[in-house]
Amino acid sequence: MDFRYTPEDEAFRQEVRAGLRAILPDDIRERQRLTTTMNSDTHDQRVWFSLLDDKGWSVPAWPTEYGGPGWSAIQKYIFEDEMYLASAPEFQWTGTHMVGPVIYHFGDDAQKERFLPAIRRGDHIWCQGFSEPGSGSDLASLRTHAKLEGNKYVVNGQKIWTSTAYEADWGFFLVKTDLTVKPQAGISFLLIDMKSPGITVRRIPQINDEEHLCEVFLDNVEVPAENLVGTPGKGWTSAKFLLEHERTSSAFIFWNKRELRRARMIADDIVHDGRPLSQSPAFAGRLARLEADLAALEWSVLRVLANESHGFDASVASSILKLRGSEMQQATTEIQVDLLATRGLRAYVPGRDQPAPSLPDWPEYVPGRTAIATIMRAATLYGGTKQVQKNILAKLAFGL
Amino acid sequence: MDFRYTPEDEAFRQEVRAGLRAILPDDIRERQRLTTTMNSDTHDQRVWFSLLDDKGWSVPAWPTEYGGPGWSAIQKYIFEDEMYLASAPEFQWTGTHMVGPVIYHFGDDAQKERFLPAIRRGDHIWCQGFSEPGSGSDLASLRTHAKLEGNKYVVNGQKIWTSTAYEADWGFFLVKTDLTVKPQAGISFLLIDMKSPGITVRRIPQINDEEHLCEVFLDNVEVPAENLVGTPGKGWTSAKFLLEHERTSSAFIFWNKRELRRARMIADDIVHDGRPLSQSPAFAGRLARLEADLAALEWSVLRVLANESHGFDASVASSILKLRGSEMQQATTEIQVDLLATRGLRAYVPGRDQPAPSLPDWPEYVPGRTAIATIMRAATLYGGTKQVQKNILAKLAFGL
Amino acid sequence: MNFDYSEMQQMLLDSAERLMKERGQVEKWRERRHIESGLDADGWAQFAELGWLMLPIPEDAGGLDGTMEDVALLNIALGKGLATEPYINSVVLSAYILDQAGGAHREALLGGIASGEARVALAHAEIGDRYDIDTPRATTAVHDGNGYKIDGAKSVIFDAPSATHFIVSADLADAGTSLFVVEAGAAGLALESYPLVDGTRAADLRFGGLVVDADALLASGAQATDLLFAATDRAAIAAVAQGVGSMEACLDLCSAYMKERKQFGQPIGNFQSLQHMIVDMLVATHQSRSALYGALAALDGEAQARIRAISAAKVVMGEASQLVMRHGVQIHGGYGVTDEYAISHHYRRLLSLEKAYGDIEYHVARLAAAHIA
Amino acid sequence: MNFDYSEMQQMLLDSAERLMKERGQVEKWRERRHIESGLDADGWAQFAELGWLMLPIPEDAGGLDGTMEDVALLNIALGKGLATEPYINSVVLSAYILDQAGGAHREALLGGIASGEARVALAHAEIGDRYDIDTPRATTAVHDGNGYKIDGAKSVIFDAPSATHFIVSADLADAGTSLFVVEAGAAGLALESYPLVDGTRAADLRFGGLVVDADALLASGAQATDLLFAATDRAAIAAVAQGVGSMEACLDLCSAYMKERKQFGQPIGNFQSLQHMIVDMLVATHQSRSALYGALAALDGEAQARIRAISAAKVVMGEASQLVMRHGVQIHGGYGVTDEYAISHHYRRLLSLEKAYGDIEYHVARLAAAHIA
Repeated sequence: MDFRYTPEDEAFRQEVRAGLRAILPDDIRERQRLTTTMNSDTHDQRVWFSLLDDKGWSVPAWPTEYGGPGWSAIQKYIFEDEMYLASAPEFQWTGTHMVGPVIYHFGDDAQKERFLPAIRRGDHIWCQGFSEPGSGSDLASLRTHAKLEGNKYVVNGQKIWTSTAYEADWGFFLVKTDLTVKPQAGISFLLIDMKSPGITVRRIPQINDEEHLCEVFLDNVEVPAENLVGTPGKGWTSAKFLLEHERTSSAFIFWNKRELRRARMIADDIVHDGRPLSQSPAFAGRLARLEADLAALEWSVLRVLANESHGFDASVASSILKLRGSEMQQATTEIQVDLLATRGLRAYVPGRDQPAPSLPDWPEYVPGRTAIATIMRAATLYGGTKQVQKNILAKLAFGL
Repeated sequence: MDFRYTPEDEAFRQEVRAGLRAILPDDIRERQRLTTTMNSDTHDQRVWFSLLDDKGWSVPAWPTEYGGPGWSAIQKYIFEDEMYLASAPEFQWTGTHMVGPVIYHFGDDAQKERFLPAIRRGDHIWCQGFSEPGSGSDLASLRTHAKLEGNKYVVNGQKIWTSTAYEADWGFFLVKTDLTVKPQAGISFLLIDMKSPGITVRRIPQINDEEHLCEVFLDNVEVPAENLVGTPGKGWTSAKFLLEHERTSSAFIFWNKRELRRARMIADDIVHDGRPLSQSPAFAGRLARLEADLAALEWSVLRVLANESHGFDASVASSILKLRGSEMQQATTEIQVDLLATRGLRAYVPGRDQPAPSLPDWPEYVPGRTAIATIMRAATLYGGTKQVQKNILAKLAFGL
Repeated sequence: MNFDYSEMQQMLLDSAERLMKERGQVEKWRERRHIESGLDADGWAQFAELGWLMLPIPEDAGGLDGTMEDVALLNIALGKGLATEPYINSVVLSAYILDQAGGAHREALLGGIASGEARVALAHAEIGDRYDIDTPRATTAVHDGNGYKIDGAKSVIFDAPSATHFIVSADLADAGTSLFVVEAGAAGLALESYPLVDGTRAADLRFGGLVVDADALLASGAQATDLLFAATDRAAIAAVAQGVGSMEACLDLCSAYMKERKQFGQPIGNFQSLQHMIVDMLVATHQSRSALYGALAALDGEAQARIRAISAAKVVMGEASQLVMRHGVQIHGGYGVTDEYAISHHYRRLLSLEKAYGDIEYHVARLAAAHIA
Repeated sequence: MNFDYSEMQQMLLDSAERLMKERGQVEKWRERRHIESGLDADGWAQFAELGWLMLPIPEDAGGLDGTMEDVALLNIALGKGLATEPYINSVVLSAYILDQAGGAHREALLGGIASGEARVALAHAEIGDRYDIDTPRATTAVHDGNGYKIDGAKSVIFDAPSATHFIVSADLADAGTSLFVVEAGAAGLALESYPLVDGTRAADLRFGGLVVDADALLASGAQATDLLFAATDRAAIAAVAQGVGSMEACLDLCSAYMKERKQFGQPIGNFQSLQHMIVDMLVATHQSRSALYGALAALDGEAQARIRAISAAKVVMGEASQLVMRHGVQIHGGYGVTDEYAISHHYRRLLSLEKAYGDIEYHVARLAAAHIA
């Protein structure tokens, strides 16, 4: 047991820090620093990915044969930590963390050549088509159907909660290709060009005035059969791989650390009764507790990354990350709203051209805080609600 | 709508206050004020009941024909409030609040004459024999059996969680008198002299070093048939009546107010960093929140007492009292433990002859705080666990 | 002690429930919030017609002289129906100040409020405030001829865009904090308006050499701050009432959704975890209504008891609202975070009600301080 | 970064789990706690035999020179087995002070601790303290011939009844807080002993003209308080470790009970509400172990980071322990509040561990203050 970073780790951190500082454009960094939306600006993401790719850093988790840098788990951790510290745009996960790994793990050579470089360079923005109106936490009840006709599938159905669908180039979909077998068996994993005729995207107005979530209607959409990844009817395996492959990302540890830093910054900035709110006992106590909880979460992440071996079930540990990570996303942003008091009630239509507030008591950090905190309620909903996660944990950990 | 006490209410309060002050013996009051156990001293209870009965105040909730004073609901509320403020011994509920009302509601004249005056005077301490080892929250699965042989029942079985059984004069028991019908239908309500041959009482050592809870073993206990209250096989009705009859007592509102007063007194008394803990922000905040919660609970009690009529379901409201009341019993005593820091870890074998601590930093309020806070975990267990209560409420309030 | 509704209260409630049911539908609410001033003129006229705007106004000023109990009951209904009209600010808070302060404007303005023609917003909060009431104001008033000249700025003034008048607090040399009536269109007053998350509107105000007559002065010094405290307490009670109504609506929404929505082949209402969540919501909501009654009982009593009861109610409602709105969305799954489901609008309204007239932290601190004082 | 056990750690753990399994049975525990001094001599001899008492002692003083990671692992096992021996106070806390302070007693006392003959308890806390470390002591020491004379009192000194020696803090004129070694049987020292809820023993100490030699002085002033801070931090880490072990045991107890206990015709483990409760316990326990690792990582690092990490771990463990012990009893129903079920003993032990070496409030405040400093 040794819980310290090695000197090599520390040197790597310095190298990454300097490298990121050198290539991150100022305007992109500033937009990210002042973001008022949950997701980074899509244009910035594309630009940033190509810059990262020039350095060979855009897909840290991929095997080297597909362009990954060959870093250790701890190095990848340090890299992501530094990305957030640098205010770099966030990864568009759907490509690098979700469909990419499925393609290099289950795809054929043609699919790998066609899709992986474009993901690595940020050329393609991807969206995920899993959930349907009737099946939120219950994926086995999917109804979207892809019928093989010659060398193409004809897809009909409807997806929901498809983030970014309105500006995505490609989507990966779970579709039923076989209606004759039991629910989970007939599902396939299909890549669909979002510009295909027959696709209609409806942006869903959200609780926080964003419209990032979408409904996707598929009406006789023709998809080349070569776009099916893996074995037909085994899409469930790919989906499970994808959901379980990133064991620590659902902790949102870097995101949470950034938001707690932001909360502390806000608490330092707002002065009342002659002292910053960070020194008022109520907020100082809340911040301290959040820091303690986050320290625990960070070490829970490191335990999984470092492959702790004794009496340790990595599936249980990563389910815990998902649960606590989502709760911390809510807690670290809720305190920001509370710090702002009535100023936090101001509604901003989020977006790139957000006007700056004009009076001196509207500092740059105000816009976006409440919108992001509010949409964070979704953190305990997507990817299986918190209640479903607990059911799973009861079974996994205790056989209940 | 008028939420104020009337001048008559206020006058009644003064009358009760003066009356109690006049009759409550100093030594009994002091023992109650410094109590280190959950239940008041049994001897003090007996004495105090006879004194109260002299004044006609020992059974405020009973109809006047059985010796009740004929007070309104609000007057009864004021009376109990004053009882706690006066540090009077607590009521032995089993007699006055439980079996008494069952007897005057379901019993025959002989039973009324025999038992009610003794309860009113405090001559008889009663215990309750409902739960069994295999049926905690699930009363329908009772197994204790009473077989009618001539003019007596022969009882065999086992009860558990029978508080005070070791010093009770009488017990009221739920027993199966008919094994041929479905579970709830064959249950009868039987009064048993606790000195009957065949009864063995085992005191259960508790988490807080008390031994107040008991197991009662019944081995061919002979009980006169005349001790069965109500219709044979309809004991369930009496039990339900008993459990629902006191709609507000499970809020423990006076108890909770007393314990919050005690917490505040302790917080005022302990000085650290040059100020009483009641002024340290962390404890001041906790005390304020408890006060807010308790104010809400008190008004929830008053709403039930005053028979609020519009859009108001009294069963739902009193289930809420039970839930919140028990949580508040835990919260108001936990803060006392936290206030005491390491001093709260000292174990006292509770009892009447508790030695006073000797050093000046062991004030009289230290003994008993942790013992009582610890046994308070039972508050969300007895009378149906918190989880069972919530199941019931989901059904009652929402039909779920 | 009597918890039942009087005949008048029952009539009030019946009318409120009828109107709110019609107006409170989420589609209508979603349209209404795009009105630039934040005020639906037709709706406000209906409020006037039904007598709601004259409810707490004294009889001698053309009102109904209703009690705070009446006001609270109405506001429960308004909260249930997601009403975002400036009822609390104008009819509860400002009308109370105008009534108590007396003076030249009293009758006309109260009459205007009662008829619906006037809407008065309190412009007290300033940059750097955090629910401050008696800290000195940076906005200044100086004697100017027969009247006063006001300079300064105000921050996050609720309902300002639809207000016809403001009650402006300013520091007046030798007199301390003073309250002035200012017309919305007055020269030297500039508004920067913006929407709030709950669909209401607020504004930042700037005063640049704004001149008012001598009779615009309502109160000064201790009288002014006492009035502000008392009026804000009434507003807090009304906000608690709206919160209770909104939470009661959330219970209905969630109960219905739990019965209708199916997952894993059964209504989600069958799952014990969700049952316990809605029960926790019920308990919190019930306690909030009880705490509201406690606040009403203490309103005219001894000062420390009043402060404690009102802050207790705001704390209980604030904590309850956070639980109810969060559980409410969670029960609705993904639909809960869309603008299309009513629960998300109650979420935003409850967020706002928790923060209005003192948030949880403020009232916890005030309640704690009431023990030290 | 490496989270796996070394060979030595694995051996340590194996031996600990074997012994604790045997000793940790609730019946044995219930007997053990009636020993008047709080110390089971046979058990302590076994601790010595297995080398546990020499684990953190430096090699030159007859120890194994183990790391805090080793100590933490052992303490997890001790917590799991409900060990109430004075391990933390004597072997972790006091041994650290004796080692770092050096001086005449170092070798003998450390050797004694390692062999099991000596048990040293820190006697620092006084009337009116609340985990104070660097506030001036009311207990005084004055020069007396070649040595010192000590007068005063100490309050709630853990493990005092079984201690052979004390490290006593006292105010020494001109030198500030100073630490002295005092033998348990010394003239002028009186103990009032009592049991704690977790079955351990503590005492109040009175010093009436107690005289020690010159070489009893271990450290003074800043050196003394620095030592106290550092040693208490190590004790806090060990307490967190015991808490983690105890909570892990609670999970096992509850999981087994949920499978075995039937209500309403089925194992209570079928009920979703109880499933979610045990999952919450699991999450809290897991986070506590993670926070413990974080504290270990920061122990030898920069001062503010160390304080933050250790206080964070104590806060996370403290909060977790409250949840775990309360849920643990609740899951057990009525049996949970009896002395006969192991869960109730873990309840009391966790209560004690939360309060030892700084409770939640203390560490929240310390963590918050570390940002201001």
